[in-house]
This record gives sequence, structure tokens and C-alpha cells, in this order.
Amino acid sequence: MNLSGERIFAAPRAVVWQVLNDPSSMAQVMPGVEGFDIHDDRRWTANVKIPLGLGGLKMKVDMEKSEEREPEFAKMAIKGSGVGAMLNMVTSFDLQEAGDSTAMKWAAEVKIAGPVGSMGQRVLQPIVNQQVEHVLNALELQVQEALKATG
Amino acid sequence: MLLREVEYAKPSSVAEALGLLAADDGARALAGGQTLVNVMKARAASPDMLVDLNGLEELRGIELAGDGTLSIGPMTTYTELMESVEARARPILGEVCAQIADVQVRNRGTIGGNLCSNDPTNHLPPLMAAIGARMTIRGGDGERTMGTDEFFLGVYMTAVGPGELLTRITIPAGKHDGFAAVTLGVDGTCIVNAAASANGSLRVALGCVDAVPVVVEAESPDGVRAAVRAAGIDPPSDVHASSAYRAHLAEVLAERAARQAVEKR
Amino acid sequence: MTTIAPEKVIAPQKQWQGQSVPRKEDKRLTQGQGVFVDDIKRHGMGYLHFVRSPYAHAHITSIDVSKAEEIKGVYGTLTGEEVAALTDPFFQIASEPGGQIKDFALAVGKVRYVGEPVVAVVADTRELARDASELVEVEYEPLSALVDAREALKSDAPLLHDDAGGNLMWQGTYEWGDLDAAFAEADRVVKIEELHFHRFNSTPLECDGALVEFNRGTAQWTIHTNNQFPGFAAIMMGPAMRCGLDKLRFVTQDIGGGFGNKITSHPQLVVCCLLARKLNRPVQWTEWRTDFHMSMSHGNERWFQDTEVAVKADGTLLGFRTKALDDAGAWLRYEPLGGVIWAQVTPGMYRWRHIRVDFTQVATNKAPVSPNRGYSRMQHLWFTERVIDIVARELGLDPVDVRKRNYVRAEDMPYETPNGCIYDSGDYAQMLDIALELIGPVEERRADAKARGKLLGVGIGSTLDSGTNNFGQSRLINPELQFSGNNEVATVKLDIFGEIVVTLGTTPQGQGHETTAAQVVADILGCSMDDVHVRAGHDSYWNSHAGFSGTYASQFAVTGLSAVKGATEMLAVEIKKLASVIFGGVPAEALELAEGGVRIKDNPEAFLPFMACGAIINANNAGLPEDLDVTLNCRYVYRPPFEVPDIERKFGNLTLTYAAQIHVAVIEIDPETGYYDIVDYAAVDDCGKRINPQIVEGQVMGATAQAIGAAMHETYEYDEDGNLLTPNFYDYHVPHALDMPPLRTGFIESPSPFTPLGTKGMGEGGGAGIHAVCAAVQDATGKIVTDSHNPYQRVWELLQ
Amino acid sequence: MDVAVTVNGTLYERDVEPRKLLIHFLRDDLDLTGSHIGCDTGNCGACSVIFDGKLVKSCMLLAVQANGSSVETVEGLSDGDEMTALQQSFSDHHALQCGYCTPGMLMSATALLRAKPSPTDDEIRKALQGNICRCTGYWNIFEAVKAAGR
Repeated sequence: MNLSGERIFAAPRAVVWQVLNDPSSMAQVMPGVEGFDIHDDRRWTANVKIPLGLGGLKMKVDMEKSEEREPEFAKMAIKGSGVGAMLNMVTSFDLQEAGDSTAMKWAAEVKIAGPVGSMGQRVLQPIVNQQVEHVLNALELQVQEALKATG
Repeated sequence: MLLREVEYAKPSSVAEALGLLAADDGARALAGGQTLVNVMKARAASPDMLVDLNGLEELRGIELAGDGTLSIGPMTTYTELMESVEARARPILGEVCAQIADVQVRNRGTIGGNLCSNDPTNHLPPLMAAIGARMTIRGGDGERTMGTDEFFLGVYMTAVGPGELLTRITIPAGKHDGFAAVTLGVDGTCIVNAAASANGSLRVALGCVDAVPVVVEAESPDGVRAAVRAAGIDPPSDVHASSAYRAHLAEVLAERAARQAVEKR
Repeated sequence: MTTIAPEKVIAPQKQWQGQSVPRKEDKRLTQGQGVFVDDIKRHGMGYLHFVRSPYAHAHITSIDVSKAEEIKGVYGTLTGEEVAALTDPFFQIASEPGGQIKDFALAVGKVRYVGEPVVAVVADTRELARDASELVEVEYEPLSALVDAREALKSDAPLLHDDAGGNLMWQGTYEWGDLDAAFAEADRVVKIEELHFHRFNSTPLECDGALVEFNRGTAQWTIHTNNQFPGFAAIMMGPAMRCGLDKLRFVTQDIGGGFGNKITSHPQLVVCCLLARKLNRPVQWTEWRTDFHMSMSHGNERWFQDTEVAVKADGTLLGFRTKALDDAGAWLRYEPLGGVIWAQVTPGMYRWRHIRVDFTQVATNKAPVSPNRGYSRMQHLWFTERVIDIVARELGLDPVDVRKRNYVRAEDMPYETPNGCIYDSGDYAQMLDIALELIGPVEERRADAKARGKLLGVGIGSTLDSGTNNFGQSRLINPELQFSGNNEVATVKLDIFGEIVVTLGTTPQGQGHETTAAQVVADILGCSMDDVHVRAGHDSYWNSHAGFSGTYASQFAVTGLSAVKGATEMLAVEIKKLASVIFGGVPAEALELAEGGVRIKDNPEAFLPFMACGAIINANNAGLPEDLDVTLNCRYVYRPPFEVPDIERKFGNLTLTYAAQIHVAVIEIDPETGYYDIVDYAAVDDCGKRINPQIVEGQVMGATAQAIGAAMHETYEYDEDGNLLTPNFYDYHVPHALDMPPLRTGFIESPSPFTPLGTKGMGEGGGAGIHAVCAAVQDATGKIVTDSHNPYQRVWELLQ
Repeated sequence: MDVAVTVNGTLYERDVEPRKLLIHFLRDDLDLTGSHIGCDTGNCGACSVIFDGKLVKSCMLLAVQANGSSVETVEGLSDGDEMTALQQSFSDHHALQCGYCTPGMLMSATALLRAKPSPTDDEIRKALQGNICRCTGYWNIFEAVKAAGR
């Protein structure tokens, strides 16, 4: 499953870059983060609980930055486990200066591995959509806060 | 089989249940369990605590008001609804419940559970959307009542938040309803379903084609297919049906449900 | 239900055989007193849970079981590395190149399908074992997956087994007759680009399982299991585990359905054995439904490509050539035997003499295939039936006429096929008439359906249910193999209190062996079948069993019952020998067995009850003549008459009996949605002499239900990454009560001239239902049906 | 968690984990192995029992939910050694082969016959829809239930 989109942040590219590459602010961005371990500047692990009506999807999420070209491009491999199947996602973002704002083009390739069945198939897309929306909004907030911080 | 560890509580009042649900954001209400327990067997979703609503009389019962309005407790089972004299005021309710799963599941599964799980293949979300049901949610800070457009938020997501419960389903009077589905085997899982109500305006709600029921309106059954096309649905594909096939079935079934509803006039 | 029995059949009188007596098994099974494998417990046993691969194809880069083993209540684990050190790879049936692959009980270094067992964890509760399995950390390096057999031989295809050097597992060319002459003689050559037989299996309601005990003192394992072919499991497990077969004691009682799907559980059984020894405690394994769907015994998926059929203008079939491409899945657990089993029914039910099949079997990143009801013949018979209906359509002929013109005729029996198989008896045309008579005229119904906006279709499915394998056919796959013939054994004894006890080597899963065996014994000994005690289940230590013992491949009515007959006749002779001594030298010919004893024909008062016979031989034998060799404990091995096939010509008799089924399905399609119902159905069966007609009919109806499910709903569908999309009964829809169409059954009895009782093995003929539904869909839509699986969407697409 | 459950008229008091399913409790804790497990999604009905008078699938209930309840399983159908009329009818009509689905099937039929002593063909099919049988093709089961109902 492939997703992509574009988002404009009312902040300079450096600020957006800094937010996207700071594990602790990423922790704020992700849904239902319960714990966060930073192994090194390229690898983090988060324990998240994606809220659903039936009870949270508890996942251990391992993230590894596989590629980066500061301050415009980064690519991350994300592996989620613990829900009876494996969720693998490769996501990348591309930052372009647009006046004093920043345009972020993002893309994600999501693959689920394991006994998914039709429920997994039917339900995965909408759940991912639900979460992507959440992440982007949270990112917006983080960027604004970072902007305040940098003054 | 073989669930993860989970705590269990059986409150004796709705207030107590709300308290338990509010105290732990990992707590989930256990109604009939005919969906939730299976999800837990797969160890997909994993509540920390199950708050068993069985035995809460406040959440049961079916009342028929003078104006024909039905008020249904969410812990009413499908079988109870099928057998309820009051519920015959809106015949489609019993007719559709009789198509859900099998005797065992209907004996245990509840109306509220069906709505709150909001699996896209469930029968009741589109039915409630078509007949204009209203849901009452109670939480720590009181009650709110809303229509299905506000109630269903996404797959397995409804307006019932942490620390809240669906406490009442209110259904207006009406007899001119229809329901059509293509299912996996006779009365099996829905591939696409459609519910229609022709009490006043003609409303059709489609299931299985989006994260929430898709409602279309039309002057007459002849206009329904066009209305569905105009809704621009993009149904999910799965092993049982491609997006294109679902989109086609949506049109056919929407019209069939609409005709049933109108013919009952 | 209507049943038609042709006049020529005379119902057997005054004997147990031929009667629909209720089953001996039923009381315990209806009262919840059966003993299925998961019902067995032992003191201190641990529950086993498998950590399974989430990937279809990946290198295992690391495995860490430490967190799991730290948990209180976890007894231990087993990894692929340990298995590779403790065992040798399973013996491979295949010659080159498939014979090169190294198959162990757990994945070693690499996983090849979603659900493949990678690590086993044993704990003191089922739940805890699963908890701990979630703490096992396995790192994978995913590889691209091969899910379409048609891609397997391309140069850029992912490679499953380095040892085999490619994805080709087995290849063989079968050619009989003179193809060139046939195609030269043909008025028409019908070409069919591609036909596809889909992946499914019979999903017995009970999944696999075992409880394994290891006896340290004797280094012997007792394996309580529901494996349906212990003889095969033993020859796979013994060499792998480096132990003699007598160290492996297999015990089964009640088995919750098998249908061939429970033949290849030997890898899981090896894991249980190794852990029972390693942990020094009984190990219990229950396979859950999702585990079964992901990993156990899928039926062979097969493609038929570039088919050409030589046919005369009048519909006379001369011959065909096709390329069969078989998808074996990730491992060869019983394969590549599917590459030859189909040849038992090479021409289907038809008289064409010129046939070429280029058979190729490849590995893919899907669950391993192994026998499934109708194993490999079903795929081929579906192909021949599709060919008949497509030819009929192309030539504008009636499918009924084309069948009748080409069916092997009753007067041709016994009929030698182009590849040397002998169809023993039958009258296919008569069966078709009975089936059509059961359905009655359809033209009016067609018009009526049309008036209701529905499309009505009628389809015929003919199948053969070849039974009693000549295992010599395995040499057509691998000339090195030293298998041939077949056998089954029974012991019948008269105990001290006159109790008649029968032990068998078979592993029944609902076929009623305790009942039919008792029927045969009672007729020979002239007693009531209530006096005959047939031991339930299989025990390779205490019951007699032979090399091919088991319950599979439609053979009990021939191999099992012939063994029972042989042993009982031996016992009858011994009883008479004893009686002639007791009666003071009355010749055996003057004696008869009746009413639970032996008596002098002319003087019925001179009667010796079985109880007395048993007592004398077992406990009161002083003074009996020295030369009286009577034990009243008789063992007989039935060996069917087989030759080793000619390997060069791939020629010879591959099975002893050929039961036949003709099914007719009538369907109604809703053209707007593709939704369809089977509105009428007839199944006509001929399995020779029927020992218990009710049991035979039960097999026919059950197989029919499975065929209807496979034709309409059941499929093991994978996505492009190799994830199974139908891993449970939620997505894998098997027929339930409301899905069953009206069912009419009929039968004829064409006794087999080759078997002691005139019986034929049966039970696998249900494939006819798939053929019939496909033909009905083609008839209703007017479009050629090229797939064995036709869910609503595919039917709707046909109509677009 | 302590539970007290009456099964086939006998009161059992046990300490169970809340996560234990009723079917595992019956089979593993009480050794009532007549009820079976044929799936893990609540589809097959092999675990069907009568729970406080209602037919349910015991794989979708927690054992703790049965506290204070009464459960009937296949072991309780016949009192003593004799087969009940329904069990006999299953045997007479060859309504079982491997016998694995049979206990659940019998519980569904029992629940039906209690509510409708002489069910119609349609009522029988509807009543057995939640029980999968892979051996018989169902027809003999329908006939067995019909005969037992007369």
C-alpha cells in the first residue's frame, strides 16, 4: 500500500528538519506513544498504542533512518510488531523552501506481513489514513513549538 | 484461542462501569463479545481490562413510545430484538437481525456491540444510518445524543470515547424500509450491504464500501444508482471483492433496498 | 432426498454385509465420550506453541529465545539450529532436482512461507506458551516472494532452495499412443490456452495435534496423534531422528476428519519428540485453525497450458496434449507424488487413446501441498471434464452426447487405458442417465428462471475414484525408490470367554471401520455383529499393522476388509479344526458356523459355542492332539495383485479399483450481481459391492458438500507478498446448513472382479461437484469457464 | 479469579485466569472434553453449549463470565448410559462420521427441539447454521433432527 502527500509548514526548513530528526519531538508526533528508547541518532524504538474502539493496537515500533541529506531529504524504515502481524513501512520526506515556509512532500510504502485475512486488508488502509492525519497534525504543532523555542 | 492477560470487572451499575472505564484508558467495555473476543484471540487489539456490561439491566430493554419511537438498550441481543413485540413497530430491525451470523451469535451478540465495533461489514451501522437512529452516549460529564453521521468516525472508531458508554439507541417510527446484501454464502459475512428507508424522503445507506456508512438520498428508486455514483465511493478491495465489484454491487443493492422500502408503502 | 436404485440391484438378504446398520462408533461419539488427540493429558505435560514466520520468504539473521526462557513456567524451547544438529533432513521422494532440498522439522536459516514454524516453545499452560512465544526475538531479512507458479522458472524469479539450484522440483513427460496420427486424423483441433485448478483443502474440523511421551529407559517415543498415515510418518521420522521405527509408537483413537490433510504432520511430530526428550516431560501440541490454514497440507494448485484436443466432427475424442504446471508450495512433504498419481485416471472416463502430458512441478513461497481428498486425480479429472464441455461448446454439440459417445462402455470392461491402468468395472452411461432422471427435464425451469431475471445452468461432472494404490507408481517419479504394491493387515482372535476381537492397522476418521469390519466378520463366523469387538483406532505396538497401514486413498473396503475377511476365514478354519477334534473326528466339511458357535450340519444339537472354543484353546487345552495347530488368533495380510510398472513407458496398473461418480448441478445466477445458488443437485455413485450403503451414501454426500464449497467459496488466496488472505473460517467460507442445495442420490453396483468382496475403495469422488458447478456456470453464462473456483465476482466478470 | 459454575447439574468451584475462555475451562480444567474446538474465529460451533438456557459458542465467552451460571454440555444430554432419542436418531440416520462436530451439533439441535418440538425443515437449517460439519454434507443431520422432533 502506497501513500503520499504534501504539507506546508509556516516555518523555515531548518526548523522543520530539526523537528523531523529529533527523536523526542517525533515521540510527541506518533499516536499513543507509551515509551521511547533512543539507541543512537539513527535508531529509535517506541512502544505505541493506537487507540481503537476494540482496544488499543499495542505495537513495538522500531525506526531506523536509512538515508539523509540534510536539510532536505530523509528516509526511514519503520517496523511494527505485536498485533499478530508485522507492519513494515518505508517513509521518506523531502523538504523544499517556499518563501519563509517549508513544503514537505512525503511518501510511505506500507506492507503488512502475517495472517492478515480480509479484515486486515479492508481495515489497514482506513486505519493508516486515520493515523497519518493524526501524525501530520501533531507534526504541525511540534513545528510551531520549535519555532517559538527558536524565537 | 489463548488470549493475552487481561483484567476483568463486572460492575453492577452503569455509573460503576463508567468509573472503571474512565480509570484506565486500556479498559474496554465487553458487551456480547462476539467480535471483541475473536479479535483478542488473534492478539490484535489488546485491552488491559474488560468491563463486562452483561447484567446491567439499565442497558437492556426495548420501549415503544406513543408516537412509535423505539428506545433500545444497547445490551439487547439480536435474538431479543427479533422476538420483541415492541420492536415489530419497525419490522426491518428484526428482519435484519435474523440475517446476522447464526443462532449462537444472535443469542449473545448485542445491538450496541454491533454499532460500537463498527466493522465495515456489520449489518447495523448502515441500517441505523438509513432509518435515522440516534445514539445516546453517557460519560463522566453527562449525556449527549447524536445521529449516525456523528457517531461513526472510522473503522472500529465511534464517538464513544474513553470512559464513555453507548447507553441508548432511539429509532423513529416507520415501516417502509428495505435491506439488501450480497454475502459470503447464504447469510454469511456481507460483501456489500445496503439499507433503505422511505419514510418521508428516500434514504439509502451503504455498508462495506467505506470506513463509515455512506448515505445517499434520491427522489425515487430510479434515481438511486445515479445518487450512488454521484457519491463517488472508493470501496476497499479484499480477497472477497475488488473495489470495482463492490462499487457495482453498491449501486445494485442500493436500488434493491430502495425498491423494497418503497414497495412496502 | 430422492434416491434411485436400478432394478438390477437385488438387496442382499439375511446377512450383515449390504445392510445399513447403525455404526458401532456412534454411541461414544454422540455422548461426548470419543477420545480425540486434544483430549489426552499426562501428568507434568507441557504445552507446545510454535513461533511462526510472518514472512513468505526471508533469511533468519538471528534468533534469541532468552527472554522467553526466563519466564517462570516456561520449560524450554527448540530452534532450527538444534533440529539441524539433532536430526537429518527428511528423506525426499523426488529424484533430481527436488531430491536435493534439505527439509527439517523447523526452518533452518531461512523461512519459505508465512506460518512456517521457526521456534517451538513449551510451557505449563497453553496461554503461557503463546505469551512466551511472543518474547522470542527473531530477526529476518525479507526476500522477495514467489507466489505465482508461472513465474517460478523465469531467470529473475526468487530462488527458494539453493540446494536444488532452481525452483523446478520435478519434471516428467508422459506420452502414450500416436499423437501425430491422432491430430492428423482430427477434423478439429480445439485449443485451450490456460486452465487453472485452485488451491484449497478439506479443512477437517479437528486440526492436527499430538501428545508425545519419551521413555528414557527404552529410548522409545509414544506418539498419541491424529496423523492418518502412521506408516508414512514413521518412515519419514525414523531416519530423520536416527532411530529404528520400533522406537516410534503411534497411537490414535478418534480422528476428527482427515481427507488426506493429516498425512504430513511428521515435521511437527518430530519437534514434539525432540522436545519430549530434551525437556524430559510429555509434550502436547494443538494446531489451531489459523495455524492449519497457513501451514498444513494445501491441495495441489495446477495450471494446464497450451492444451490441444484432437476431435472428430461428430464429437469423437481422439487425444489431447497439455502442459501441467503444479504448484507444490515451499516443501515436498509428500510431493512430487502428485506428479504421477493423476496418471491413475489418465484418460478420465473416456476412450481417447493418444495422450501427452508434460508435467512440471515447482516450488513457491506458499504452504506445502500434500494429499487432499481426490489427490491429484481431481485436478486431472477436472481438466478432462472442462475439455469435454469446451469441446462440446466449440463444436456446438450437447455435452451429454459428447460424454456418452466417448465414455468407456460397460461392454469394454475391464478396460485397459493407454497407460496400462485397468478400469475394473462400471457403466458410466447408465449412471449419467440415472443422474439426469433424478434432475428431470430442465427446459421449463430454464424459462421460468429467465422470467424471474435469473440465468439457469446445468452442468455434468464425471469422476473416477481410483482406489488401492500400487506404490510402484512412485518409481515413475524416482526409479531409485524401492516401493511397490500395497498391503493391509488384520488380526481376528477368539478370546477365552468367546469374545471375537478384531485389530486393524487403519486410522479411521469417520469411515466407520469398526462397523463395516464387524459386518464382514459376523457373516463369516455366523454370529451377530454385536459379538464382534473391533478395537478403536490404531496402535503400532499392540494392533497389527503393515507397511502401508493407514486410512487414505480410498482403499479400506478393499485392503482393510480383505484383510479382515482373510483373517476371519483363517479363524473359521481353526474353529472347525478344533471342533472336529472335540466332536470326536467329525470332518470339518460336516461342520458349520452359526448362532455364535460351531455345529454339525446334520445334527444341530451337537453345538460348541465360541466361548467353549476360546476356553479350550486358551485355558483348558490339556490332552489336545500335538499336531493340532490352532491358536484362534489369526493374522492375515492382504496383498493386492500388482506388478511393478514399466518405468520406461510409464505403463502399468497403478490402482486396483475404479469407483465412479456422475454428478449433475443446476444453478441459478443473478446476472446483476453474479450471486448464484445451486437449486438442484444429483449425485450417482458406483463403488461396486456396498458393505454398508448408508456409510457409502454418507461419503458421497460429504464429498459433494466439500466440492460445492471448493467450487464457490473455498480458496487459499495469497497476496503478492505471500500473505495468506484466507487464514481462518471467517474468510475461508465452508458450506454451512443454509448453503446446502437439495441433494438427490442414486447408485448402481458394479462389483469389482479384482477384489475378494467385489468392493471398491471410495470416498474421494466429490470432485465431480467442482466439475459440475463449473459446467453449470459455463452453461448459464455462455462463457467458457477456465478456473475451478468461481466466486460471485468471477461469475459477474464472466458476464461483463 | 474464583468462579462457581454449575455444569450438567454439578457445581464446580475453581480459580481461573480472567483470560481463559469457557471452552478451555470446560475441556482443560473440568476435563469435560466432549465439547470441541474447530476454529479460532467463532465460526464452527463445535464448542456450542447451553448457557443459562441459551445456545452459545463457549469460545466467545470467558470462564469468569460463567460465574454463577449453569452450563449444559453434550456429556449432560443423556442421563445414564442410554442414548437419548436425539442421539439415537443421529446414529440411525448416519448423521455423524468423524463425530467431531457432533457434540456442538447436538447442543444446537437440543436447543431447537426445546423451543420447537416439531421444527420445519427451514427452522432446522436455520438452527444448525452456526455449526460446521465437514463430513456429512448436513442432509442426514437435518433428517435426524426432523425424526427426533416428531
